[in-house]
Amino acid sequence: MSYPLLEIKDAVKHYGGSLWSGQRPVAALQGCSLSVHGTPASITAIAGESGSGKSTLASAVLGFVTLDSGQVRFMGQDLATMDRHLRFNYRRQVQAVFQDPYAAFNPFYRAGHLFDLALRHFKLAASHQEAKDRIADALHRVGLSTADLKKHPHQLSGGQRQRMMVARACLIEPKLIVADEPVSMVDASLRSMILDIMLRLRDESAISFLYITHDLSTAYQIADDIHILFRGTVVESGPTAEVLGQPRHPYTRTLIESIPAPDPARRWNAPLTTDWENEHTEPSTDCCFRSRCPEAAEGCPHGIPGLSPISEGSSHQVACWRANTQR
Amino acid sequence: MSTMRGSSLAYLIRRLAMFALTIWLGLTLMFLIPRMAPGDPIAAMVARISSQAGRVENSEQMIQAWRTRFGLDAPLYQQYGRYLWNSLHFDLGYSMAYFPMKVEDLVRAGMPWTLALLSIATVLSFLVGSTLGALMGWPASPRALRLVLPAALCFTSIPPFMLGILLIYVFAFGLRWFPFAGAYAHEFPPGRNLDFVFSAVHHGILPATAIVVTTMGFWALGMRAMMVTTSGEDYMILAQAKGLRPRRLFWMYGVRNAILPQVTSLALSIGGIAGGSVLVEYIFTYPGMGYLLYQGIVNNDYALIQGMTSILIIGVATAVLIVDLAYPLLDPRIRRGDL
Amino acid sequence: MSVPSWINAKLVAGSTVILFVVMLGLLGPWIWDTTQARVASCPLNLPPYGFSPPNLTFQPAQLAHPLGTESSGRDMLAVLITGTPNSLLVGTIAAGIGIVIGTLLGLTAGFMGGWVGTLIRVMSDAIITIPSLVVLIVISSYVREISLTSMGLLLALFAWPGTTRTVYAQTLSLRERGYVQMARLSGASTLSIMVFELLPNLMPYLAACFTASVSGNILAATGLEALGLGPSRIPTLGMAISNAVRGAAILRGMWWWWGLPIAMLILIFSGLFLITIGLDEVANPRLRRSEGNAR
Amino acid sequence: MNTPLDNPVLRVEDLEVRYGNLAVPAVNRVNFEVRRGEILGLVGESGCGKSTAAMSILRLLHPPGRVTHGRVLLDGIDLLAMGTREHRALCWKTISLVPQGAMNALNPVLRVENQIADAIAAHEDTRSKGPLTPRINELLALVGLPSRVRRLYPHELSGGMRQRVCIAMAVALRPPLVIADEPTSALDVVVQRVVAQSLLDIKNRLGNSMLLIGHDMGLMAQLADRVAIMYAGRLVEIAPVADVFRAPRHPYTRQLIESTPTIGQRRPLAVNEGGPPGLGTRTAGCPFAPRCPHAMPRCANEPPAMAQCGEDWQAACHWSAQP
Repeated sequence: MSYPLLEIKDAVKHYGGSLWSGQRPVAALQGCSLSVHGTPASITAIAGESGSGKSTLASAVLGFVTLDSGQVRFMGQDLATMDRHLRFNYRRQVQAVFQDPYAAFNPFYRAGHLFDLALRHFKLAASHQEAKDRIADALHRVGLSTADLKKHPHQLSGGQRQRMMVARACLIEPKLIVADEPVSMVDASLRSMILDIMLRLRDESAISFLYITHDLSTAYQIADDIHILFRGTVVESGPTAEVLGQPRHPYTRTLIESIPAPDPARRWNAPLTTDWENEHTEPSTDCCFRSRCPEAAEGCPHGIPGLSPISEGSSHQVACWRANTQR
Repeated sequence: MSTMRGSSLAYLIRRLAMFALTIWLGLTLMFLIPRMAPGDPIAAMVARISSQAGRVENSEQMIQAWRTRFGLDAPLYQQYGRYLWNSLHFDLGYSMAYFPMKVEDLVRAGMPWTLALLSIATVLSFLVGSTLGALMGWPASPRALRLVLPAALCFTSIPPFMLGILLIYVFAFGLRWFPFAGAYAHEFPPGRNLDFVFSAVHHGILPATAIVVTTMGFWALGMRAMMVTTSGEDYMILAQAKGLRPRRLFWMYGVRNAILPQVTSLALSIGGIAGGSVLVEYIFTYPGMGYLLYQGIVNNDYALIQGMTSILIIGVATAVLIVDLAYPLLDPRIRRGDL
Repeated sequence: MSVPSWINAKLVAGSTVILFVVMLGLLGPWIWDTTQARVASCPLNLPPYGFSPPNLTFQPAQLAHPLGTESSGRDMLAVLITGTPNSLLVGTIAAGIGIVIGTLLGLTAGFMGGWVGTLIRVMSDAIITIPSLVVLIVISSYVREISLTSMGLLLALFAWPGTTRTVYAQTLSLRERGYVQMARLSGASTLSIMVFELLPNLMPYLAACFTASVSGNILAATGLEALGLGPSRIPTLGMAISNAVRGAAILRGMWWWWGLPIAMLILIFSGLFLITIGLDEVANPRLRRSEGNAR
Repeated sequence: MNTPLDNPVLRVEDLEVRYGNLAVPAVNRVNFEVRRGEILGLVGESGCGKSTAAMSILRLLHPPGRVTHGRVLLDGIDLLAMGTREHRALCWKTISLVPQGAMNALNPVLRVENQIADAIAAHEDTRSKGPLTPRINELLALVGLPSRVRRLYPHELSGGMRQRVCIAMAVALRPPLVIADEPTSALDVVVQRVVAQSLLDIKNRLGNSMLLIGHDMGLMAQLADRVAIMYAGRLVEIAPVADVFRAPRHPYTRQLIESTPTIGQRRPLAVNEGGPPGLGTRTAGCPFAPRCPHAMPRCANEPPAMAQCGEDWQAACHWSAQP
């Protein structure tokens, strides 16, 4: 039996909640499931607004937070049950690129420190020369030169820093890179470049990506599959072109309609009527989107709708009571 | 928003827990450390008192009282329990040097002086220092002001009691403007009359100055740093754009925000200020708790020492608690939110 | 931009002062007879050279005792030379131990979190508010004879919580930085992250904590000594002040007796204070006003 | 007779701003105007000088930044030449600011009502606090917020609500011009739409003009009437938004539009090596030349000037100016 590269099953995570801190627990993930395919390498996008749990998901995959319940499986192996050796191996196979490329550099060291760290701990090179060659090769792939390694992080531009992060991930040659909002802090022209590098790495180096983003349009440009996250659960998922081309969930539709189209001829028409900012943190036994749903009808039954294919055998899935009755 | 009530209750519980913990820790340290030292300090102490007993009439009685108070024959945990119980009930026993006076009576005599000196000096220093610091850190302050003010801070690195010696030398010994010692002139005993009040203020000015001048700079520095930070915040830029009057900008947008960490800092440093004032009272022979403590040390009056310090620890913890409980009044994020 | 950014006028001035004081302690015994710091080794009550006696009961100044002598026949210059390094030593011992313990606890609390973290944090917060000098007075009044080292150890008991607080707060903010996560992704262990990623960035804060702590501990030690609770056989600056106060030096106009040790201490405190605020400015670049922020 | 064209609300003339003693200005001789009732979008990448220009107009530039040349005329009055006191009395009544959608644009220790009241009280004689409450309620209603928001503290509001409070505050005195500096940059896409529509709605109802600073061409297409594109401190193109999107004249504008990803068709991403020159890097010719696909020898030596290239359309490019 073959396993998907990465599989997340019923992930649940709550934060906070103690008398000492006086805070109620906040649910970040509420039974979230998805998978990323590795053969052939793919880019899987996870899209959602802030607070949807997408960053918690990234941290769970990277092992920075432990789930309250549920599993993260890498090639069939549960992350929680991995021993020291397997975990170390997992570290090598799963790398990350973060949102803020500046924070990823320790201000105390030169830019090259990040590369040295990885080489040293993962014992990636047998000799000094080999180490040099590998770094040079990784930098070359993102269009940087080894001279940049000697610079201090603040002497690099935002784009250079982010490309260096990608180069670092390449150097380790992982199977999966978790890219957590990698382009949300860089300018438009550099954004394209980094997305392009991701595509090339997928095709040329067979590296899969878990692309975490709030921006559906960049997801549309590069992702093979997409999962739309809302309040810690997946509300719609499937092939990107299909999900964003024919969205079935009202939330996905609202998201798409809210993207400002770079075309003065297609301006927003009616303003949004629902109150998008009423905060509901209490767990509910109803559809999580109910309070905001522009289409919530009297007809919607109570209870939480499960993720189900829109038609027999389709990989496009949606969690909405009305998905089958509309259109 | 639903977490509001929970968070202020949790804050209250946290602060009360810290209050209890501080007192317990302070008392425990004082109990344990002398007993952990090599040799048997209590036995040595009793011997030392016995050797001096010739001078004191009721020496036997006194030593016995001392032994009973500490229950020296009892197991350590019983001694400890009794010690905590007595301290928390202000049952401080008899003074050995001033027998048959109770330590409680001595505390009652010294407390008002210390309380008045310390609270006035601390509040004054906090307010003046913070204001100076705020002006120093405010970009719109006149340039001259910002250059002159650091000069006022050169006393910051001097300990209060050393400045006290200097002040006595200059203003009491040299210029004879103020008295050397004491809290009031003996011809005006405490009472509700102006003579006494003037005399008390006259005696209090030098010790208070010693504390205020030396601690002021600490507040000024902290406030300056916070003010610099605050003046770069987005809300400050928006407030400037709104065209607010400089005074409102300074107080309600600048100082109002910058003072918050200062209050936390005040709570943390009350203990240090109290410790420093013990020495100031000693230098000025000011008849407060600190001077009494010194008397206890000179006279080997361990009951007095123990009692005084227990009261000082509880008193400081109470002051800290008061400041902590006042903090939410200044910061709506604690009062109503979930910071 | 040729001067490194951490070089700072206050830092330089403070270091110079401290260096001078240390050199005085180190080289002093070679150029001056320090046995004169013992009781009855010199004539009594001489004013410093070049100053006239305050009244008729005093002898005129002598060149042999340029800073004068006090009522027990100690030479003030010898007292300063022998006392200064002792006072510095006590402060440094206490601060050194305090900084090590404080850093370890602060890093642990900040990085591990959990109930261990909470315990460390609560304990340090509680100890910070205890009036340490008062507790120290009690303790040292029980333990009458005390060596310089044990005094340093005793002071260290209260010297760590400040550092713990600072390190904890810094660690909390640094822990979430991308580079800590990057190091973890690079297979670094927790210990190596604390030592190689966090500690270097904490250095300016630790240095500032250290100098502030040396200063605070010298003050506490001097305070105890002034009350007559210090090591009674080893000359320190605090003991000199204590003798002066007990010898009624203020009322007798013998300003050099108390004034010189105080002046020396103020010199030390000022030096350390300058270093501390200099380091603070290095650690918090926002205090460096001139750089401004380009929007 | 005044037509909107010849009587702009704001006219920026030859504005030049420098930071410290850097050789190259952060804002380099920029000219534009904001007309009555329009939204002018000022677009560019981070560091291109758009925010610096806005801050100069508001006189909020912090040292070491300073205006070294030029005039900012509001209804013909030069704001930069005014005395501080005079300017303070005038500022929020004539130009107000909707700040970046950052967390701390509001004073954390003051209630929403007090912060709005502050703006009003600084410019109107309001002795009694009573009559202000209905007015504040009305302002909040204008941006679609319930009146209970009035009594709340900023930390009790979500990002979008905070930003709408800022909008309400900005129009409290009905100024003829509102400057919105990346008003939606920190918000989620749906909330961004709510806030953006609220800005548009306000403008339509109150008839004020707006200078919208941003980097997102999509948002500009949705909101702006005209756009001004900045690159490395210079204005490179200014024209009605429909024209710019149809046929941009400056290669940089084209690149900005093409690098804005959309849903609908996947297209090869416009990849361009290198970024804009850093602050303080002096370039003899067109600053965009190193990245420009159409760069000619002339571009490296001779900086192009803004030139009319259509009705109500200006661009600074040698290539597009060719016959």
